[in-house]
Amino acid sequence: MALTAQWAEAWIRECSQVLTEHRTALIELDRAIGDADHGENMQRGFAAVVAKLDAGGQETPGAVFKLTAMTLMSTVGGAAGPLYGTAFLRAATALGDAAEIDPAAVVGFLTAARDGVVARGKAEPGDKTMIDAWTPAVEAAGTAQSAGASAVEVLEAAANAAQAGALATEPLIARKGRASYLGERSAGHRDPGAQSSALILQAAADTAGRQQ
Amino acid sequence: MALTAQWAEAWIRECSQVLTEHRTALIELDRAIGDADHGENMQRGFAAVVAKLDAGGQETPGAVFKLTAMTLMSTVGGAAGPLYGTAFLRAATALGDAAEIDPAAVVGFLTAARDGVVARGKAEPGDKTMIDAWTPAVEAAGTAQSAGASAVEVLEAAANAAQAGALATEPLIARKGRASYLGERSAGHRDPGAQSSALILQAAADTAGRQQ
Amino acid sequence: MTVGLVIVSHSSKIAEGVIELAAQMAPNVRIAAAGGTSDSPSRIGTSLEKVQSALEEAEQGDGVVVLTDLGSAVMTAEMTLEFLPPDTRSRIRLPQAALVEGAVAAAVQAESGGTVDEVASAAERAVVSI
Amino acid sequence: MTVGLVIVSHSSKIAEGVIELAAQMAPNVRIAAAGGTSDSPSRIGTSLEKVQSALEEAEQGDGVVVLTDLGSAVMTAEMTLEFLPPDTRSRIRLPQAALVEGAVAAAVQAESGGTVDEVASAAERAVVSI
Ligand SMILES: Nc1ncnc2c1ncn2[C@@H]1O[C@H](COP(=O)(O)OP(=O)(O)O)[C@@H](O)[C@H]1O
Ligand SMILES: Nc1ncnc2c1ncn2[C@@H]1O[C@H](COP(=O)(O)OP(=O)(O)O)[C@@H](O)[C@H]1O
Ligand SMILES: [Mg+2]
Ligand SMILES: [Mg+2]
Ligand SMILES: [Mg+2]
Ligand SMILES: [Mg+2]
Repeated sequence: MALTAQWAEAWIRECSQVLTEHRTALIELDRAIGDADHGENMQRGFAAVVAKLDAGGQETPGAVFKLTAMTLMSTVGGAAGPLYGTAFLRAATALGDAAEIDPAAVVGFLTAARDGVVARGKAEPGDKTMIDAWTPAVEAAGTAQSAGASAVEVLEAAANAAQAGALATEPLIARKGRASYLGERSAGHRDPGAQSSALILQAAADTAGRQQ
Repeated sequence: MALTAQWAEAWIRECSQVLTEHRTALIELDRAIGDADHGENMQRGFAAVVAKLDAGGQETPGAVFKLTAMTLMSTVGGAAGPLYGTAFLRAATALGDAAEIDPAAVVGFLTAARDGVVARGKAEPGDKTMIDAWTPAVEAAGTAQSAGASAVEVLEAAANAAQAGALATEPLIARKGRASYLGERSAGHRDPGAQSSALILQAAADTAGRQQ
Repeated sequence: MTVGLVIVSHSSKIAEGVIELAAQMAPNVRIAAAGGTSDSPSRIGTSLEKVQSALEEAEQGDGVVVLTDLGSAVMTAEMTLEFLPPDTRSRIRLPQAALVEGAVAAAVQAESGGTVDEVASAAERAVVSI
Repeated sequence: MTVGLVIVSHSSKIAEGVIELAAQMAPNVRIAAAGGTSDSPSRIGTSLEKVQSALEEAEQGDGVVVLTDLGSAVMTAEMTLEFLPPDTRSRIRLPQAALVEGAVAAAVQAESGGTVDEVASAAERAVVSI
């Protein structure tokens, strides 16, 4: 079964819930190498999106993602705002006004989202940012899709790779964002944005799985 | 007649009055190449000194100058605070606890004051600052004293040279202080601090003349 | 008319303070604040919405120079520019400058009629205080 | 204990805003404001008195790094240092740094236990925002 606007909306609502549950955990990650607001930023941003979704009117996955993008940009407050905002905006552009998302389109919108984060933040893999979750996620998604996986399976592959990528940020030294102020002392802590990216992609896989 | 603590106090009170009269003029000079507060800064600073002098207790010229220095530093607010503060502090140090100031001591305390402004602000002659009033003043004072002038005559020579120096700042390009933000556009305006320095030295000569 | 300025800071106090400081030397320059998030009470952070309305406030036709504090403010500002029509955007500059020092230098340059490029480069040259 | 910071700005809003911004990343660092003049209402300017009491507030024995906005703030700060006893003064640094950017970098360095020289040079290196 291909993914629809209904799934896209369910995904964003699930993000809001999951990020609320992980609010404190993300704050603690950000306290260690940042300014202790990533959990708050993400919770507020997605809550604002949910409030807009409640008003209805988004007919395509692309429209849901565009609304998500625009709202995150104005409500998150931290670096995650323009970064996730750009990710969802590029995903929306990649999907256009398609009503359904097949496995290739899943890889397409994930790739566009990742490229958006790179364009906005200019981080490279290994800089200890959310890119270190998104890049393996995009690669795993591509591999799964080439092997004939379903849309749900592609998202599951992406989510697993993102979580592994987030864990793998722990030994890294930050070279972008606030954590880079800490230099070598940023090593030994997981990047909060990489972790929230993994949670968001897991929510994508979970909601897609439930709709099947 | 040598100059005493009574003269020193009269001088500072006269400064307060003269700077109040020239408040608007100094503000206008500072509006052209600065932030339009030099008149306000100087008026407030010297009014605060007068309030302290009213409490009494300054037995020597040095003590009057030290009180003046400390009060200006905390009340002027602009660059003129540390600059005139340092000038009067160095003048106080040069005079020690002498009860009277002879012509050589006039040259001595003026030189010390000028050196204090240079030490604090690191301006050179021609940088379009108060130094361009103080330096010719010190030179004229030295020349007059060598020629056998009285204390009053030494102060008059200094005041006249300071006013000429202030006028001569008009074509200069500022290289220190706020006016240096304007670069070449600072030319064509008189430096406010050079003008207030000339007023202050004129007040010194006038009060000394009246006491004779 | 002069080039306008927008001050994007994570802290609304910083944005307001920079404006009071820069305005002293540049009373005729339009300087607009985009400080803090747009929810109320405003948190420490930046907001696309606030940058957008500050840009509108500062623009009088001669262009706007945008000054930012931390990296995420730069990202918010860059994103805002992407939503502008090309001709508006072509009159906006986002120099790499120190916020307070750059804003004062830029304001003085704008006050004396500098172009948007001159104002931006005045900001970039003001790395530490004069 | 950590190295303390003093923020000398002509604007009390800037000084307070820099402190709220820097404190986010450095909750254990003592950061004291010396913003505006000492008369009330406070004007735009600096004051020896305010710098002196901010230095006392920030000093816990490991030294203090003083950050300033415009040149006259530097002069006020330098003057304040001249009145201190030599051993207190030897623990104070006055780096040439961009105010906001330098303060955040310095606060992070102080938070992680940097010496007064390390904190000062972190400020100097932070010429524009990260
Ligand atoms: N230049 C960048 N490129 C990619 N990701 C970045 C960049 N800067 C920051 N991030 C991500 O943003 C996360 C921090 O987000 P958040 O706490 O919301 O922002 P802030 O640092 O402004 O408080 C970091 O953990 C990192 O993953
Ligand atoms: N570095 C310096 N050395 C000598 N004089 C200076 C210096 N900086 C500023 N000044 C003097 O200070 C005057 C401005 O004083 P004021 O308006 O009180 O200060 P601010 O510029 O802080 O508003 C200038 O006109 C100039 O004469
Ligand atoms: Mg954060
Ligand atoms: Mg933040
Ligand atoms: Mg002034
Ligand atoms: Mg001033």
